[in-house]
Amino acid sequence: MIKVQREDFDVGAELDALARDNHAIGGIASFVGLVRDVAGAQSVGAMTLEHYPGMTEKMLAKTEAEARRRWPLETCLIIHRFGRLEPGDRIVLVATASAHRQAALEACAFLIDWLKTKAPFWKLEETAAGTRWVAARASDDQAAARWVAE
Amino acid sequence: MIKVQREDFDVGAELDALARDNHAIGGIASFVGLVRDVAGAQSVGAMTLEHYPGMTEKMLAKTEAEARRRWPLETCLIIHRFGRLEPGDRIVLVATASAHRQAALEACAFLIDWLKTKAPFWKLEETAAGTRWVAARASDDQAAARWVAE
Amino acid sequence: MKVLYFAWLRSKTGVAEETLAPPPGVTTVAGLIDHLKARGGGYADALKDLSCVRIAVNQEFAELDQAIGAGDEVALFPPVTGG
Amino acid sequence: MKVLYFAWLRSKTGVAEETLAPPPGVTTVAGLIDHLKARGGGYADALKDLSCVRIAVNQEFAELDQAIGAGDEVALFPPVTGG
Repeated sequence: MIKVQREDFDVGAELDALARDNHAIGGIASFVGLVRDVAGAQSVGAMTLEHYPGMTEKMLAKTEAEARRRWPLETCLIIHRFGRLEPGDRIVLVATASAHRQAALEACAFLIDWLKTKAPFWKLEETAAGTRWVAARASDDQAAARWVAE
Repeated sequence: MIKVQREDFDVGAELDALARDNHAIGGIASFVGLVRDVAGAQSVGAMTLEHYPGMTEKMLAKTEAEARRRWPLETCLIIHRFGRLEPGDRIVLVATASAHRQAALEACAFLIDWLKTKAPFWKLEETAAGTRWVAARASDDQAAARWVAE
Repeated sequence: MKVLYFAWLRSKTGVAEETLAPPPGVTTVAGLIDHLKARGGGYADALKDLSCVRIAVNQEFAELDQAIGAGDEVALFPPVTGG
Repeated sequence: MKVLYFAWLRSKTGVAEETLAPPPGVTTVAGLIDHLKARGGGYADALKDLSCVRIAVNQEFAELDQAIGAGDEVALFPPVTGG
């Protein structure tokens, strides 16, 4: 399931809903991304997440479908927020449920790695020196690439 | 942090507490293990988790310390229940918080893999044919072993 | 043809979305980009280093040689930084 | 010396915990296990295949050749199945 929304989400409620009444599920892996504030001169006050409505949903749905193709998942969830967020705010939740923990753990790592390089979101950070667009990181490309090589 | 308890836990509240007021955290990875019921002749009604009080806490604390030694974690949580549990019930929660997602994801997988082979818990399943002690699985030993090789 | 700009490509061009009739001869994304750069100003600045520009055609990632026509939606944006 | 049994080792011996004075000559876990097996019955049954038995001494995993003495806590149990 895919949700793209401005509103915050309740991690506990989302995970409970994933597993409810499905006793074939042995494990739920999840990852929550938060707005980080690096102390010091680069300190971030807040950020605004811009996205490409339409393409975002399409790319997240493709990412989910690819995870389901690769691993035996009972269910799968991606929630990604957009709009203005402050340090400590939740940005993204990916969660995977499977009979077996390795499938859940691997699919969860895959989802967040792929999403980082394929979902059309851009972060505009607010700092003491003004706003700046966050640059993409080579480490994210490398993290996504290992799922191609495998 | 380590908790060994009979009571259920609130995943959302636990994850929120982990990250509260620490804006250096960029991501929280977690794994929740649930009592699974395989339909059919082997159907499990419930199970009882026995453990070795004292050694359990010691082994979980060692596992946490090893994760913190290997990855730059801001914080780390293991909750493991004991006693009688029914299908769909939560058994275990491991959660790791780090500035960077790869550290959180890898440490989370490590914690659950190690815990599976090192924490002194034993599952007694109730089936239509009576009770039976769950046998350890070679796949769990293999999953734990890959963290030694690395 | 609808053309969309996101993040700093939007800031530099000053335009989020525009509808344009591509001149004859513009049959690929590369052709469209050359056409836009020829406008100069913010467009030329935004598109001067294509290694920093990603392309989507009809909401799918595409390359410079992708064929495009009047009915297409073309988006130009920096490498993504979500998650 | 305190000896603890868990899971099916407890079911088979019928004992969860016992305090015993190890006879002279029992200086290792292997020696203790031989001593317990010699009791026969459930003990002999529980300890007949040591490939299925794990050992902890003072709540740390240990091997058969681990030295033990009167003040130690020795636990015998199957491979763990938590998580």
